[in-house]
Amino acid sequence: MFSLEHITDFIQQWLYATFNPTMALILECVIVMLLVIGLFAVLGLVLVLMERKVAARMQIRLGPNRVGPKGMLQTAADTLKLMMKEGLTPDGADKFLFNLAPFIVMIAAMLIMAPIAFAKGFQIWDINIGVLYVSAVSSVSVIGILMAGWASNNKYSLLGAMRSGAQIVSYELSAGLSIISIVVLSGSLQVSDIIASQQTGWWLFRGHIPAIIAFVIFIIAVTAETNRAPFDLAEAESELTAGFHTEYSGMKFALFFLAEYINIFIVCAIGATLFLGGWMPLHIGHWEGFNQIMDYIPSSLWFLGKTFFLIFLIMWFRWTFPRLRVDQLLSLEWKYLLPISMFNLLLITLIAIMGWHF
Amino acid sequence: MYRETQIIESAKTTSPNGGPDAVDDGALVINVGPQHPATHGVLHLVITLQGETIQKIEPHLGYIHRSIEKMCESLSYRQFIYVTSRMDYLSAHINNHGCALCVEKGLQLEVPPRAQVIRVLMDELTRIASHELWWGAMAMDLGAFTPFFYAFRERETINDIMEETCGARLTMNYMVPGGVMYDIHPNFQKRVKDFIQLFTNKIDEYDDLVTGNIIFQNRTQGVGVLTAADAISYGCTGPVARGSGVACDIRKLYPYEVYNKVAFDEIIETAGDSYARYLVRIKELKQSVRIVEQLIDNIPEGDFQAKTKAVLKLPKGEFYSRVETARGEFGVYIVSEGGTTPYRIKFRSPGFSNLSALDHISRGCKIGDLMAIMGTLDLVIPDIDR
Amino acid sequence: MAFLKQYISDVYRAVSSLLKGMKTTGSYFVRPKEIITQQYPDNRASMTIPERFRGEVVMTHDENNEHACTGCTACELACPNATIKIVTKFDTTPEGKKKKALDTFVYHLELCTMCNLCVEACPTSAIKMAQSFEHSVYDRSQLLKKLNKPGSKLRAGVE
Amino acid sequence: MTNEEIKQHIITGLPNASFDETGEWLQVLVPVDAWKQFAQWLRSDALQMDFLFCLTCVDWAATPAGKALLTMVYHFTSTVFRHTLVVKVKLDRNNPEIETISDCWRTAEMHEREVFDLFGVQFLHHPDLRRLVLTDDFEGHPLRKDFEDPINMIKL
Repeated sequence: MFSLEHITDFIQQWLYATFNPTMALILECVIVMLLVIGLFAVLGLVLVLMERKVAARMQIRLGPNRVGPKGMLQTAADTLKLMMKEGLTPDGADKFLFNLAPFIVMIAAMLIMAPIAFAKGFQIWDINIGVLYVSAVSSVSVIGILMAGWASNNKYSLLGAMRSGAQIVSYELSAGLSIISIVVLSGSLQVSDIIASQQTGWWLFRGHIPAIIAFVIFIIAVTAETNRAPFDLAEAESELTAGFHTEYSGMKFALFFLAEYINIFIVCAIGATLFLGGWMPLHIGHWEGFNQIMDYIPSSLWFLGKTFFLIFLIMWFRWTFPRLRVDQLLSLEWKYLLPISMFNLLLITLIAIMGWHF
Repeated sequence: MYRETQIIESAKTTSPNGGPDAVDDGALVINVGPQHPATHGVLHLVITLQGETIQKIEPHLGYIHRSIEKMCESLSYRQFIYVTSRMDYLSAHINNHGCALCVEKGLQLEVPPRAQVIRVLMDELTRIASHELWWGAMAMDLGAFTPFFYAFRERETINDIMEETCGARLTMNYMVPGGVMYDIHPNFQKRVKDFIQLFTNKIDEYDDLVTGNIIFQNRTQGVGVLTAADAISYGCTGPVARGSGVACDIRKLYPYEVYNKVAFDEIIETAGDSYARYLVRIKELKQSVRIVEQLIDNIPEGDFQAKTKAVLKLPKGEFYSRVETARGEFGVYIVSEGGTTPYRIKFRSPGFSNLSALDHISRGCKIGDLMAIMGTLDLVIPDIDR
Repeated sequence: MAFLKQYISDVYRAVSSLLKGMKTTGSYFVRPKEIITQQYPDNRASMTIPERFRGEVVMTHDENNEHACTGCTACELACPNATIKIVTKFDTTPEGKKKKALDTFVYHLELCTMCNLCVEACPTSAIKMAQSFEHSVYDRSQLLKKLNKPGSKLRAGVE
Repeated sequence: MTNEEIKQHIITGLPNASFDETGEWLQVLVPVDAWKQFAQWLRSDALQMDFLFCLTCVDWAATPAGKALLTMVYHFTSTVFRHTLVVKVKLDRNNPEIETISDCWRTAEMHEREVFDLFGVQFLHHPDLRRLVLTDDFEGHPLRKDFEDPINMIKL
């Protein structure tokens, strides 16, 4: 059967057979870099188009339908436009930080790609502290946002950046606690191990109600962490015009925009990995026939399907809910999500120790 | 022209009421508007913030001031009515109605019953359309985009009905002194009934989507509280005052046309916060539907316009008429010297008075609350600037 | 305990209200029939404009290139914005009498607010409102129009 | 309260007020120096005129009788008794000065700024008397009858 694992293995063997080990490693790095950048570009285009189409369908309109068949090339045209635009730097801005900020946000998003398993055996770096690495690196992007807000020399940007700082730092906690609950269940920080532990069933179904609660909290927390509505206070266009990226234009704005969507993809990929079994097909108990049919679907499709389902969920939130106020946002975290997830973690630990899970 | 730095300096140094609310040094002064997504027009607010908390709001008006009152001094009594559509463009019909009433009061003209009923029907349809737009825009201010499209779907139906009968979608100029410009379109009754049927189903959807939403309730409840005494002192009218428990519906207090013959309730909420103002408008939608339902099958036969002279001349004197627009009490004050044009005309616009309460009710709120407050004040900027 | 009960009921109420909202938008997502977008200008052919729609002032001419405008300037007086300017001339009737007649009906579309007062004022129904609405041009001078067609004259019998 | 009762109340407080009953509502003409006291009395005492729904000014310069006359017109109503009263105060057109009432009715603050802007009436002791709708460096007061703007005003 067609598998990405065979292709990557073949390439690696060929590289090490043809070149010396250092050269092979460098070449591998270059290939990975190109792949990641290509993936970024494609993801950006697809996700923005998806967002616009989903929004349009919910808002009883058609959405982009002029450029290309059914408007498929709309985002490509938009990207072209953004690249052609002049990137203005406002007077009085801290030019170095102003220009650096979008790259920091972007690089942070790129780094989290490393431990994600896109398909069976298709993973850039199967580090043994994968989950820890993800939650550590994902909090770096807040530095970029703060930097952008501060360097813009704009009060709206500053307010947006400060909100974003408070928000991301708070929601890291409950996102981390929900991740830990899966780590407790699977007993490993390594992404491949976590996926392997879901061979017989996904943690969402195996961990009883506490796992479902952890999943819900995880989704809420990552929606907040990626600054998506209803937690888009950092941008809050009706309050702060565009928040931290008010002053950005052209390609630098495009980088922020792209990073937002890449972040959504990444957090949904992590959610899919932890709770929905990553590339693992859906297996139900002893229904051998059913399980075999499921196995025929390629693992990469399983992974993408789960991820895009979560992305759709987050988009659905955005186009339904009003925005929270900044103090309500924080009280939601500290008064509701954090206590619940701590208590939930206790329950999950109990389940894991007693082996009550399926 | 205004220079931003000057405004900021003036905001720092002058404290209108002196004493305790003088602005301190750590304050952040930001300009909301005149180009801002939440001000829905060219309203310019200079906001003094302490962190995210609002200390003071100073409205700067005039970006769309056209001196309509001066213009009207050189227009005849037939001509000046159309100008008022450009003030509160969302309730253009009702503005025109107020002007027509004032001229009729001066001429002591009896409006035929058919015209009266048509006028009231149009007023209520306009009110529904205006509240629809407000509902969508208010939800959008609070970050929910989808309601805007649902609201516009229904509003578009009203606009189509208007277009068919009045010939225009927004600035209809359908009211003339003595009646209406032409008779209703043959399809009018059927289309309005279809609309009513469609609309009553949709109101529940609005409740599911926005009214009952926990985030929305938290954003509006207890935000921007206006007490009844303040509402009266600030001259607030319409849903803003009724949300504070002040009975001020002109349709009930000083009924004009056939409002004393139809059954409807004046909606009064007592909480005085943004949520109360929101509820008043949502419930008013149902009351407007009720009025339309009562009248749509009972349009009396007869003339749609009284016979008037070609050139209208008001006798020497002063005339004041008021109507209830979607935003509150709209007053027209005409001073006539007996000529063909008004000597002095003053439009008492509801938005102007409602805006003056903004500073008072939003002090101490968060900047996010300002959007909820402005949304429920339902400001239309051309109405304020005139 | 009462506190915990309150806490849980708060959470339940919040979640259920959010789910209700998601149900509404979700139901529209799966019903593409509800889409109301009008694809203007693609649908130009199928578009119907109500006959009362006020797009611009036109003067009606019959097949003999005759109009009903006597040049009485009632519309010019009725117009609030000085949109209409009537230029008159003196025709000589067959009886040899001089008679005032329309020379040029100047119409400034760029000043017009489509208030319909001129049409109401016209004693001979010579002008009416047309349903055209695509008025945008690149030069403002193109909006200055002459409404009576070249060579047209007053229809016989209209006073 | 009927017009007669209102009249009685006013005459006891202000003997030199003159009345006009030709319009829809009772009108009372108050001298400018007695205005502030009268306004405070209106707001709080027997009449309870708590709702100021219209505040404006009329320039009489275009009439033969009023070459040097501005009239402030206040429309009051009472939300308690539902009676309406129109108060007029005559001002000298060349030096119009009147006491503010923005401390009695909060809505007057914005309305007085508007009248100051468009008519040039000086409201004494107003907390923040600046131009409202026009720019700070605007010259003249547009709603006065002798205001001329050859560029922006088109005479029909």
